[in-house]
Amino acid sequence: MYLPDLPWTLLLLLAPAAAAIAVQAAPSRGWANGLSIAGAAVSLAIIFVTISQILTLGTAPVPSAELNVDALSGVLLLLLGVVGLAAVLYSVDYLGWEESPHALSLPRLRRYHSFLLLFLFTMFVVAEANDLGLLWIAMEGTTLVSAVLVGFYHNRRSIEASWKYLVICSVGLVFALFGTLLLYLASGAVSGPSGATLEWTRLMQVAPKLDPGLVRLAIVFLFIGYGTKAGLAPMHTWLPDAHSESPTPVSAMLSAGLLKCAIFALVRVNAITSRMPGFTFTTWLFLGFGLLSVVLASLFILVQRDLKRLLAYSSVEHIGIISIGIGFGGVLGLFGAFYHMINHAATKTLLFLTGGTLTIQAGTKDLEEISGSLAAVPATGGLLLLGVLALAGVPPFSIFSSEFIILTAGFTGGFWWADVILLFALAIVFGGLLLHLSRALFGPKPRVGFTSGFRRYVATAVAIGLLLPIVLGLGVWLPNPLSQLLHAAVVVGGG
Amino acid sequence: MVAPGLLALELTAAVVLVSAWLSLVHRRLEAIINLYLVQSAAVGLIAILVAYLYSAPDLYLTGLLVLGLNAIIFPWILHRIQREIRVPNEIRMFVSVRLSALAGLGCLLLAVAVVGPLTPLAEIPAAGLLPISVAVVLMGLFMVSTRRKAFTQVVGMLVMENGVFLAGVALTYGLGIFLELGVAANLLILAIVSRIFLYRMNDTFDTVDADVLRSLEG
Amino acid sequence: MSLSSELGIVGIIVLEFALVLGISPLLSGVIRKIKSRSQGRVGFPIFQSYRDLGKLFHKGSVYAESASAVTEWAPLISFGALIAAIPLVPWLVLPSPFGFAGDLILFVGLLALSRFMTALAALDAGSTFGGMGSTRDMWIGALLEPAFLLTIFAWGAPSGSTGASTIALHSISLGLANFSPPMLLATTAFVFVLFAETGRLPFDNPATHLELTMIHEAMVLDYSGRELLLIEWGKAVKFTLLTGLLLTVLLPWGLSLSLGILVLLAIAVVVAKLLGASVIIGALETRFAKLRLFRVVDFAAVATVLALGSISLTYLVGV
Amino acid sequence: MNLPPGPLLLLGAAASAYLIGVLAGLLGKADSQGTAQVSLAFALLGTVLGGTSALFELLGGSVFNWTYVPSGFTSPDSVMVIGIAMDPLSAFFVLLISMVGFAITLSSFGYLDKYVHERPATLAGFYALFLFTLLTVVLAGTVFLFLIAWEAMTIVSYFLVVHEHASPKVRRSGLFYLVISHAAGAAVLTSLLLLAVYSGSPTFAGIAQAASHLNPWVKSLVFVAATLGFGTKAGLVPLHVWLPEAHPAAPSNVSALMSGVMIKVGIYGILRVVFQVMGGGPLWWGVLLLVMGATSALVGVLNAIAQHDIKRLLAFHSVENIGIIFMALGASLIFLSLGFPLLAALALLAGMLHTVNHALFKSLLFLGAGAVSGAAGTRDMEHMGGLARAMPQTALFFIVGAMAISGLPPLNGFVSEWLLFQAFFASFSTGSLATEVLLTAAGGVLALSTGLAGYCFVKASGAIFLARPRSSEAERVSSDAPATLRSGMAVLSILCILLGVVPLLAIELIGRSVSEITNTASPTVSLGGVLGSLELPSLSGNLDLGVIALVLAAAILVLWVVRRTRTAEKDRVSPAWDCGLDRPTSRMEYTPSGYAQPILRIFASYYAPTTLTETSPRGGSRPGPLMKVSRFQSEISYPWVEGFFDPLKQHVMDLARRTSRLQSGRIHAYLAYFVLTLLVLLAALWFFGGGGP
Repeated sequence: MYLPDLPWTLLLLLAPAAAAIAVQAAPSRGWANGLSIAGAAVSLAIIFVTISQILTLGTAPVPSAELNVDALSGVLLLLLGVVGLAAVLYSVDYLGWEESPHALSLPRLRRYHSFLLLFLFTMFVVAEANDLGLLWIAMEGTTLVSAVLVGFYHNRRSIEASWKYLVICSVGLVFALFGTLLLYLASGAVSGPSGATLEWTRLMQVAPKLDPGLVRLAIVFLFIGYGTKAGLAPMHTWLPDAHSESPTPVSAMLSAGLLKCAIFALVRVNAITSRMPGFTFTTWLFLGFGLLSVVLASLFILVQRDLKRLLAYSSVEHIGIISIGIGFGGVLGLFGAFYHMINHAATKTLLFLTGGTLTIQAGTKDLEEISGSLAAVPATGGLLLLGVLALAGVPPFSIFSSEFIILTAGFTGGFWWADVILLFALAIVFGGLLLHLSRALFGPKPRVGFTSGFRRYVATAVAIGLLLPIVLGLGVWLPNPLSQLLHAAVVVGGG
Repeated sequence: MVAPGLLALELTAAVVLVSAWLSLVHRRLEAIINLYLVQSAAVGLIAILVAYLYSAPDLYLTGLLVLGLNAIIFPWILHRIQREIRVPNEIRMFVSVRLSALAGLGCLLLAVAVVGPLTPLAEIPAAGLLPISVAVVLMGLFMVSTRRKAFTQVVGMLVMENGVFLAGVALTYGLGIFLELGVAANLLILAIVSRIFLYRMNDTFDTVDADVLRSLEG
Repeated sequence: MSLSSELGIVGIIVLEFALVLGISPLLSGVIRKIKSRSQGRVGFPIFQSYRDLGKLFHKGSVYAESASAVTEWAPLISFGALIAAIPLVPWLVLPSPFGFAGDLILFVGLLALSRFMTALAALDAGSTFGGMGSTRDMWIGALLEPAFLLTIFAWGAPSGSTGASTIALHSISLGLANFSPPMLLATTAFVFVLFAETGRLPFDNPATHLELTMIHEAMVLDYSGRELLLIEWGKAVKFTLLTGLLLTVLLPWGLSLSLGILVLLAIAVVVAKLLGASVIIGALETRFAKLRLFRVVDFAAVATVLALGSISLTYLVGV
Repeated sequence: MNLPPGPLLLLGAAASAYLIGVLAGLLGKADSQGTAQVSLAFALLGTVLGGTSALFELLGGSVFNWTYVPSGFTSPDSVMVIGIAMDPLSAFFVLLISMVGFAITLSSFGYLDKYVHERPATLAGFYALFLFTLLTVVLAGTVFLFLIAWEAMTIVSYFLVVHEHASPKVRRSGLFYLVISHAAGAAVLTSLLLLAVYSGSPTFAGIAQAASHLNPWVKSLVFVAATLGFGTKAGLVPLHVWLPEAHPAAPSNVSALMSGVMIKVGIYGILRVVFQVMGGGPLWWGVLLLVMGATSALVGVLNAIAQHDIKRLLAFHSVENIGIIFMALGASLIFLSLGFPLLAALALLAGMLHTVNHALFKSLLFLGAGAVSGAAGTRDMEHMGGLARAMPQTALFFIVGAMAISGLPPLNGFVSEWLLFQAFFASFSTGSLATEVLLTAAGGVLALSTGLAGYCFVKASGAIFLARPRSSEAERVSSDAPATLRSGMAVLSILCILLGVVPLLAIELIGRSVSEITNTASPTVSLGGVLGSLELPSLSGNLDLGVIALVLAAAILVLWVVRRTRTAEKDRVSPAWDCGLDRPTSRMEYTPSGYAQPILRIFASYYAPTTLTETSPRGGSRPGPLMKVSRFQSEISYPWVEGFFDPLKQHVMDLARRTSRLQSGRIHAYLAYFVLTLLVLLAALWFFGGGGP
C-alpha cells in the first residue's frame, strides 16, 4: 500500500490537540460533536497508517529521540484509537444533544470535548514516549486532564471522586518519578554521570550491566507509582470512585485506555529488567500484584450493587490478569497479556456503553432496583448480556482466548499454583457478575420504570459496531496484521 | 573532590530533612507553609551548589526554577488559598505529635537501611543525600496519609516532590532541562487544579477536611 | 444336536414347568398343615389349596371403579415372570437344559419384576390398605436385595460362576466338603431372604388379615376371580422357586446328569426334597413370632453381613 | 485435507441443519409456533444425519481427524488449535446424542405446541443450539475446541433452564447451575490444559501418544481436576447439587436432554481423558471413582424417594444412575491397574452400556413427566393420581421407563446392571482381598440402589397414574398427550425393550471403543441363542434375555387367553372394597409421602428429618365440637447443600463483605495502603538481597 511520506507519528499527536483547540470555536452542538468525532476518527486512521509502518519498518519514523513508536506502542495506540473513537461517539449521544438526560450547555460541551481530546492526546504521548521522563510527564498529564473530566458534574459525589483520584494518583506518580530518577541514576552508574540516560532504547542497551540492587529499589517505586495509575490492588482505591462518578464515556476511556497506559509503562520497565541476567524481582511483583488484584476484585465484585462500580472492579480484575500474564512472561505470557489488553479494552468499552444506556433507561445505577431489562429493552439488555458473558471469559469471545493463552503460559512456566488461584478467582468473578446481572436482565417486564432510552442513538450504534467485531470475532480469528503486531510487540517487550 | 563543598551540600540537605521533620510535628498551618518555603529554598540552593561544585551548568537553571516555583510561587498560592477559603490554622491529624516525630525517625532509619547497601553509589560524591531524599519522600507520604485537611495533603505531596528533586539534583545532576521544565509545568498545573478543587470542595462541603469525603465506599 | 435330543430337552422343560407349577399349591398346603398341627389344630387338608384355586378359576372378577388396565395386566406379568424364572434353576437335569438363558442374577431380576408388578397393581384400586401393603412389600424387598445378590456371589465364588447349574455341579464335585463354613453362612443368609421374600413369619403372617401386621394380604384385598387365582398361585410358585434353588445349591444330589430314564428318578427325589424342605420350613416358622415391622431392617442387615462374611471366608479358604 | 467423505459430509450436513434450525428459531418471531416447528424440524433432520454419520463410522471403522489453526494464532500458542476427530468413542456418543435427541425432538413438537406458553421459537432455537454444542463437545479433537464447546454447552443450557425466567425460583436455580458449572469448567480447563502443556500437543490423539511419558504427579493432578470437572457435569455426589435444581426448572424436553444426554457428556469427558488419553492410572483412581459412584448411587436414590416433585425425583435418579456408571468406571480402572484388561473391558462395557440405557429411559421418563405435569398443571405428585385413564399411552410408556430404570428384566436397564454385577463378581479372580471385598460391597450397593429405585418408581407410577385423582386439576385431565409427544416416548420405549431383548445391538457398537481403550478383544460376546446371547468367556456367565422375553411373552399370552375364557360369573365393576369401608375417596389413598415414609424412617440417620406437629385449639379451620385440626409437617435435611454448599457460599460472601470494608471511603486509609505496600516491598527487597544487610 502506498503511503505518503509524512511525519505520521507527529501528526498523530497533532490531530487530537488541534481538534481540542478547534472545538473551542465550535458555533453549535453539532459542530462541537462533529469536530470531536473528526479528531478521534482521524487519529484512528493515522494509527492504522502508523501500524502499517511499524509492520514494514519495525518502528515508525519519529522526529526526535524522545519518541519511539515500536510494535508495543502500536498495540497501545490501536486500542486507544478504537476506545477513543467509541467514547467520543458515545459522548455525542450521552451528553451532546439537548434531549439527552445528561445534556450540557454549549460552552460546557465544548470544554468537555476539549478535555476528552486532550486526554486522548496525553495518552498518545504515553504510547509514543521513548524518554521515561517524557512518559512520566504524559502520565501525570493524563491524571490532570482526566481529573477535570471525572469531576465534570460538580456535584458532591463527583468532587469527592475527583479529589481522591487526584491525590492518590499524584502521590503515586511522585513515587513513579522517584523510581524513574533511580533508574536514571542506575544508568549513570554504568557509563558515568554524563552517560546517564532515560531513553528507553538506550536503557535497553545498557540493561545487562545495570546494578540489580539499585534497579530493584527503582522498581519498587515504579510499581507503586504506575501501579496506582494502572489500578493494581491495593493502590486501586481511586478507581471505583472515579469510574462511577464520571460521565460514562469518560469511565470507558479510563477503564479501557488509561489503565493500559500505566501497564504499558510497566511493560517498558519489564523489558529493561528482563535483559538483566537472573533478575526475577519484576516477575514476582507482576505476579504478586496481579494475583492480589484479581482476588480482591473478585470479592468486591461479589457484593457490588452499583453497575458502574461493578465494571470498575472488573477492570481491577482484568488489569490483574494482564499483570499475571506479563509475570508469567515468555512468548505466551506476553502475547496473552497484550492480546488481553486489546480484548479487555473493547469489551469493557462495550459494557460501559450498554451499561450506561441501561442506567439511563432504568433511571438508576443500583442493580438491585433494575429487573426485567431483557424484556423491557431487548436491544440494550441483549448487548449487555453478551458483553457480560464476554467479560466473564465465556468462549468463544475474545477474552476467553486471551485468558486461555495466559493460563497456558502459566502452566508452561511452571506457575500452576498461580493458575489455580487465578481460575478460582475467575470463577468467583463469574458468579458475581452473573449474580448481579441475571437479576437485572431476567425476570418479567416491569410495569413501570423504563424510559424508552435515547432519542438519538446513531452514534452509539456506530460505536458498538466498531467494538463488537473485536469482542466477538477476535477470539477465534486474529487478523494477520494484528497477529504480526502482537508478535512483534512480544519481541519488543520480551527484552 | 572539595571536602568543604560537600560539607555545605550535606548541611543544606540536613536543612531539607529537618524542615520536613518539623513540618511533621508542627501544629500550625502557616508555619508548615513557611517550613515548605525553607525546604524548597534549600533544595534550590543545593541545585546551585551542585552546579558549581560539579560543573553542571544546566543545574543553575534548575536551581532558579526550584527557587522560583517551589520557594516563591507555591507558598504564595498556598497562603492565598488559606486566606481566601479561611482554612483554620490548626492542623488536624490522625496521629499524635509524639507519634509523628517517631514516624519521622522511622522514615529516616528505613531510608538508611534501604539505601545504605547499594554498592554503585559509592562512586557518586553526593551519595549521602540519597537516604535523606528517600526519607523526605517517606515523610511527605506520611503527611499526606495522616493529615485530615485536603489542604495539608497538598502540602504533603509537595514535600514528596521536594524529596524527589533533592535526589534529582544531587545525585544525577538533573534530568535535562527539557524534562525538568515539563515536570515543573506539571507541578504548576497540579497546584492550579488542586486549588480549583479545594475551592469547589469548600463551596460544596463548607470545609476542606478530606475526611468528610466518605460517601463513596464499598 | 439330534432331533431326539432336542425333543428330549423340550420334554424336560415342559416337565419342569409342570412339576413346579403343579407341586406349588401342595407345598403351601403342607406348610399350613404343619403349622396347624403344631398349634394343636387339625387344619385344612393338604390338597385344599388346589380346591381354592379351582374355585377362584370359576369366579368372575370384581374391578374397582378407580382401577385401570394395570389391575388386569399386572397379575399376568407377575405370574409370567415367575414362570420365566423356573427354567433358570436345574430341577431335574444337570446342567439345566435351559441354562444358556441366564443365571441367578436374572433369577433375582425376574422375582423383582414379579414383585414390582404386584406392588404396582396394589395401588390401582386406590384403597388405603393396598398402598400400605405395597410400600411394605417394596421396601422389604429392596432392603433384602443386597443380601440376595451377595448370597449368590457367595455361592458362585467357588465355582466362578453365577449360573445355577455350574454352582450345583461344583457342589456335587465337592461332595461332603460342600458343607463348608462359607456355604453355611451363605445358606443362613439365604434362608432369611427366603422367609422375607415369601412373606412368612417372622416377616409377614400369611394367615392374618389384621391390617396392622399384614403385608402381602393387604395388597390383594381388592382382587378377586382369576386375578386373585394368579396372585395366590404365584405366591406358592415363588416359594417353590426359592426352596428349589436352596436345595439345588445345598443338596444337588439326586439330579440326573443325563437325559435318560434317570430323569424319572430325579422327579421323585425332587418332590421328596421339596416336601421335606416344606416340612422343615413350616416347623421353623412355628418357632417365630411376628416381628415388629421395622425390626426387619435388622434382619436384612444381618443377612447382608452374613453373605459378605461368607464371601470373605471363601477367599481365605481359597478358591 | 485428506478426508473420507462419507461420515464427514454427513456430519457437515447435520451441522448445517442444526445451525439453520438455530437461526430460524432465534431470528424468527419468538412467539410463533410455526417458526418453532421449522426450527425443530431442522434439529430433527440434524439428529438423523448425525446419527447416520456415526453409524457409518462405527460400522465402517474409519477414523478421521481434521485440524485447523485459526488465523493469527500460529507460532507461540500452539494450544489454540481447532480440530474435530471422530474415533469409535466419539462416534458412539454422537450416535447416543442423535438417537436420544431424535426421540426428544420428536416429542418437542407436541410439548412446545401444547405446554409451552412463552416464546416457543426462542426455546426451539436454543434447543437446536444445545444439541449442536453437545455434538461439538464429543467431536472436538483438540483441547481448545473442546473447552469452547464445553463452555458453550453450559451457557446454552443455562439459557434453556431459565427459559421461564419470570419465576424467581427458576432464575435462582439457573444461576446456581451456571455458577457451579462454570467452576467445574475451570477444573476441566485445568485438567485439559495440563495435559496439553505437559505433553506438548494440542490434539487428544497427540496427547494420548505422549501420555505414557507424563510425570505421574501431573497425571494425578489431571485426574483429580477431571474428576471434579466432569464429575460435576455428570452429577457425582457431592458435586451434584446443581442437578436437582436445574433439571426441574427447565422445560421438560430440555430436562430430558439435560438428564438424558448432557450429563453423559461428563461421562464422555472421563472416558476420553482418564481412559482413552491417559490409559488408566494407579489403583487409588479407581477406588476413588468407585467410592464416589457408590455414594452417588445411594444418595441419589434415597433423596429421590423423598421427593414430591416428579422432575426433582427424576433428577435425583440421574444422580443414582450416574453413580452406577461411575462404579463401573471405577471398577474398570481398578482392574486396569491390577492388570486384568479383560475384566476392565467388561466393567467398562457395563458402564458404557448403562450410559446408553440411562439416556434412553431417563429421557423417556422426563418426557412422560413433562406430559403429565403439563396436563395436570403441577409437578407435585401429591396432586396427581388416576391419570392412567385419561392418558393410557403415556402411562404405558412411563411404566416401561420405570421398569427399565428399576433394572427389571427383560428391559435394557437390567442388561447393563447384569454386566456390572458380573464384573463385580469377577473380583474373585483378582487375588486381592481388599479389591474383592470392595467390589463385592459395591455389588451390594448396586443391588440396594436398584431395589430402592424399584420402590421409588412404584411410588411414582402409582402416585401419578393409579387410583383416584387427588386434585381438581388432575380430575379435569381428559385427553392424552399430543401425538408427537407420545411418538417420541414410543420410540424410546421401543428402544428400551429392544436393547433389553437384543443387547448385542448396542454392545457391538460399544465394543470397538472398549477394546480400543483397554487393548483387548471385546470382553463378551458370542452370537448364539435365539436373538444373540451374552456370554462372558472369562466367567462362564451368560444371559439370553431374548429367550426369557419369549418365555415371558408366551406365558403372558397363554395366561391372557385362559383368563379370557368364559366364567360362570360375569366380571363387574364396583367401588373399591377396602375392607368394607364405604366408598373410599381420594383423601384415603396412600399419598406419595405416605408411601415413602417407611424408608424415611429407616434411613432417618441420613435424612435427619425435622417434624412439626401442630394441633390447633378447637374451632380451627373446620370447627366441630369434637374435632381438632391437626397439621403435620416434615422436612428432611439435605446435608450436601446445607452442610457444604450453603456454608461455603456464606463464608465467601462474609469474606467479600468484610473485604469490601477495605474500600471505606476514607482517603487516609487508602494512603495508608501505600505506606503498607511500600513497607512490604522494601521488606521484599531484603528478601531478594538487594537492599538489606
